Amino acid sequence: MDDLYREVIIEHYKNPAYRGKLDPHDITFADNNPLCGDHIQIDLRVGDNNIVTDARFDGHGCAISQASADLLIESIIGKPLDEVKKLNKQDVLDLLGIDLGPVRLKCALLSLKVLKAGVYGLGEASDDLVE
Amino acid sequence: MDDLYREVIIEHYKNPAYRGKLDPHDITFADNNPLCGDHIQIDLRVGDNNIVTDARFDGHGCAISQASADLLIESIIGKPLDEVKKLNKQDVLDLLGIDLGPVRLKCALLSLKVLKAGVYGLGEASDDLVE
Amino acid sequence: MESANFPLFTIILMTLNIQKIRADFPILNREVKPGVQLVYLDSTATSQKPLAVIDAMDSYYRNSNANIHRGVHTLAEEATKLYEDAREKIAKFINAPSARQIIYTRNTTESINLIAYTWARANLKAGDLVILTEMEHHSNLVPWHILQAERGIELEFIPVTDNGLLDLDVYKTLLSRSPRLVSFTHMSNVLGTINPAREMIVMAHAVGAITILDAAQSIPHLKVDVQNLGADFVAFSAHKMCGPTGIGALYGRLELLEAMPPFLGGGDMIKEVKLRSFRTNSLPYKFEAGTPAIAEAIGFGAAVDYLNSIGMDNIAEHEHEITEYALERLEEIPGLKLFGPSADKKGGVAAFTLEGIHPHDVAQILDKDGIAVRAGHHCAQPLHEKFGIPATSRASFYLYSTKNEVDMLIQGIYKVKELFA
Amino acid sequence: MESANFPLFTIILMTLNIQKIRADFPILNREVKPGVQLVYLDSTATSQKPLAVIDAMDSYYRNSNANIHRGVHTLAEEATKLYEDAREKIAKFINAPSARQIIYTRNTTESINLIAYTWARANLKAGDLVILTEMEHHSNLVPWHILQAERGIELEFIPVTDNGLLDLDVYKTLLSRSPRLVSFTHMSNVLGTINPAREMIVMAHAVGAITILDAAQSIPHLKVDVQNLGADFVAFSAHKMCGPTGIGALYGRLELLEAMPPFLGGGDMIKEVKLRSFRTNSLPYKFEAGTPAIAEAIGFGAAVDYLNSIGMDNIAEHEHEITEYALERLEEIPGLKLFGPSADKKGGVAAFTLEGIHPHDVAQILDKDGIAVRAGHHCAQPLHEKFGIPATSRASFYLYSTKNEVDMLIQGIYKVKELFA
Ligand SMILES: Cc1ncc(COP(=O)(O)O)c(C=O)c1O
Ligand SMILES: Cc1ncc(COP(=O)(O)O)c(C=O)c1O
Repeated sequence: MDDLYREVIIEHYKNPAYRGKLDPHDITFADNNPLCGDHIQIDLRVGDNNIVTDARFDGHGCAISQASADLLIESIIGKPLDEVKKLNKQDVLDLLGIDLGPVRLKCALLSLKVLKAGVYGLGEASDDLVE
Repeated sequence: MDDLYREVIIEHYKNPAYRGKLDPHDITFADNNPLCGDHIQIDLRVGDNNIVTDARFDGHGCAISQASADLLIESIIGKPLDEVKKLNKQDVLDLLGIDLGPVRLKCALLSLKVLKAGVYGLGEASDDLVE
Repeated sequence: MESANFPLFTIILMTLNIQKIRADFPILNREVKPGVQLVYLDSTATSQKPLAVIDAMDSYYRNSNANIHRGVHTLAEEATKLYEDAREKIAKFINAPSARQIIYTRNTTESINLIAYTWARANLKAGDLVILTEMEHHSNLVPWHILQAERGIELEFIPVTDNGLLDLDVYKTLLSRSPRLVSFTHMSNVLGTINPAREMIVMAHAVGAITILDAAQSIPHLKVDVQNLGADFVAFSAHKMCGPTGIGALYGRLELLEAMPPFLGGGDMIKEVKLRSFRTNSLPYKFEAGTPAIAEAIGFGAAVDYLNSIGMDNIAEHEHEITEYALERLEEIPGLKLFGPSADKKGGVAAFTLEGIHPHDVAQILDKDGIAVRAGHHCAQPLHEKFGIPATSRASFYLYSTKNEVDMLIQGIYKVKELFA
Repeated sequence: MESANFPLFTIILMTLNIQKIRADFPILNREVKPGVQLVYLDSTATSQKPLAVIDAMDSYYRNSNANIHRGVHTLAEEATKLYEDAREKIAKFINAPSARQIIYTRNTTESINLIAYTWARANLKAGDLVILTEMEHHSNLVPWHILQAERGIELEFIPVTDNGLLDLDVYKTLLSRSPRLVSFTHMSNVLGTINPAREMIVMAHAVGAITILDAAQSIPHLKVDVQNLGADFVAFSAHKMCGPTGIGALYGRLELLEAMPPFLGGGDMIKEVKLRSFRTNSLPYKFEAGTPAIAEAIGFGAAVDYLNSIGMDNIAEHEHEITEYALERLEEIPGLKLFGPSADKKGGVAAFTLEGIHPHDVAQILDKDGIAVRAGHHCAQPLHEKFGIPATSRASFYLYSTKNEVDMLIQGIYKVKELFA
């Protein structure tokens, strides 16, 4: 019916492959989208050569935020942290395969923001991380 | 040329009959028009039966404010204070013989405001006095 | 389906009016995308504007634009008169004793902050109790959080019951602790609850507390008489009552406004300025610093004229009818949970959740059919937390809303459910 | 009569443009009374608005009106985009590094007060020195008077010389006393003086002071580059630069804005609100509480587009030419005293007194011929006191002003003199 709600998004939302927590983990970070209360926590394990060996997300929110988190986690496992640091807005939009207005963009990018704030070891997540 | 600047107003402005101070006086009050810096001080002498026996105004400002002060002073000498207390906006406009917009109205009514604040013995002059 | 409270005659009259009313709002003819008509159900966030309001501002800029108060030329006099006439209209609209008691602000939020920065900072000290409620909008929470951090005032909250009403028994208990200030919303922007303002204000005054009424949601929708309510301060926004953005108002009792220190310093709020000191101007100018929102004030006045031309009682009746119908239809939907009291205790707001579907997704999918509802915490995060949810979807109604639009909403919600089934 | 600085070619080009420009401003066609055309010489108080600005707001209300940021429906997204696009335009216009450094306010006055309530209250303590000037507008005096009364900060003033310039020698001496803040106007709204902002800011920074530039009169008329000037804060108003009333802006350096406590509390300025606490949102939202002036921001953006389409350099050149001509003609009038420096050191402002005739009377009598000038202290009472006068008449010019209008002013002044002769 609607390209914003492509089947893949509904599917990742309803049946996420990477929802959960990692204990122990090497990196963890969480943040909200203040506009709607979406919440994402991301846990990472990092192995030799700074490769992401495992990752999970937890939280709640809309289909866009949760599906993009699931897709993002899927895409980073096995990647070096240096590559993760370079991920940007377009990468997430490519994963989702859709175009988004400014408000929903925040939903889509929340997981990337959380991920990058964690990987960079920041105290607070800033919108600049996902420009 | 212009009804706002009737000859009588220009005349009272250029050659006021009641400009000056009274020393001693029974009542004195002064105030500014904050919008334009017009300044009026009024001194009164009050005799038996609360009759205004003499009065003067001093100050500076536009033709409207100064002429209306001169006309007002002229009109109250010999009047009982009770009557002075009852003077209102329309009385001043009648003295001037003109109609005024809201901004210039403040110029015209400054002397009445000062007069009434003095007669009522108020600490501060309020616009309510000249409604 | 019709409410038993309204005789048929009234209903017919009203229905006719609504079509006429809708014609006054150009945006209601808009297609959100080709072939998809706008169904605007977000008036609680901001109302649409009738032509009369748009034209009043347009005409101001085309014919009378000038800075006010200090000018003697024709445009300045016209602008000043239009600006002050609007203030008179607003004063009359809420039955304020005098236009001097209407301070123009940017919005409800600035109105409340103005009180916090002036009256409250001049009067509240560490340990002083301020009573708020759990259903407050952030604009009636954060100013007090800031003051709490700065001053150490104490905050207590009247709880919200499960059915969305204020717990007045707890209020009574809190009042026994001698609060200095009680500040609460007249109508919740989420639950729709219309609080018993008059009763609550009488109770507050009985223990010597000052009261602030957040009337952002009530003044647009109900006849509000500030003298009858007895509130010390009343805050509201033009943009929620058919007026423009960028302007709101604060009503205050004269003695309070006169005793308060000024807020922002600058032009117009002064009687006299020396290099090192100033004297404040008289009311209302004392609180209006700098070039004000002149066109917006004029638009605000036009909005009040417009609402008066329809009649606030008629508006309230119409909204009541729509709301009753909407709640009835929404309740039928499986998995849909409504928040707030029954229609007789609330204004035209229906906030809900749909099981397993995030409110954002609901709003976004409805938008594809042109249906504009809001999703989120609606600037009432603590209230949502209280109910254990991060967000709701919210449909809200105004004088131009129709039952047909409610039907489209219901249909749209069924579509959403299907997509996520 | 023409300035030697402008080759004939430029003059012709400009003259052609001015007729086209005047057609953009509907109010300039207005008759103040039957048969009497408006001659608007009061742009320093507020500028007139081009159709492009009026239409941008009109179109917003007719097509896209919605509350911003929190909405996902089409209108809310459109409104948000329009609102934020305008911020980008404004940022570019003054060469701010990022749109996040542009805070929407109501006007210059609120911009300065915002700094006084946040940065200054967080950073200044009793005895700390703040340097202002004798030519400040009340909006850059009263906020500091309030803070002085509250905190015991110290105020010192850079004097104005007889020819209307700042005495930079005294400034140097004052700087040796380690001020914390230097706040001054870029261009005087009475004298027209354009102060050497860059030089003054460099000097302030050399002693570790923070600087505020009141750019209410400069940004409308000159190309202002905040990075080149180096100012820490810059305040300005839309209504003086072809934009609507009800909106202004504050530019600030990122580190300063980020470290500052919030100002007004409420919706949008928060990241998270609990019952008893909140976290502030990121910039610029941290300082924008409640529903903002959305239509006005959009109008502000349209004003910037409009000014860009004409070119700020062209505007400055045109105004310079008009001002030079006006000063020349005014100086010829017996009994007329001009205030401020010569044309090469000032913007398009001519404040004057006429011997024996009060400025109010001058303005009022000029108005009869449709000529709109302002009379009074122009919110700069201390400056007038310095010159020993309560008020001046002030004619001011903008991109739409013509030499013909100057001629009418001159003719009008002669009429005034006759009436009082
Ligand atoms: C130099 C200067 N500063 C500040 C202001 C105040 O601007 P606003 O009234 O828009 O706040 C003005 C305008 O009157 C001005 O000319
Ligand atoms: C109950 C209530 N209070 C306050 C506000 C704040 O109004 P504004 O954003 O116009 O300042 C709103 C509007 O969102 C509201 O619904």
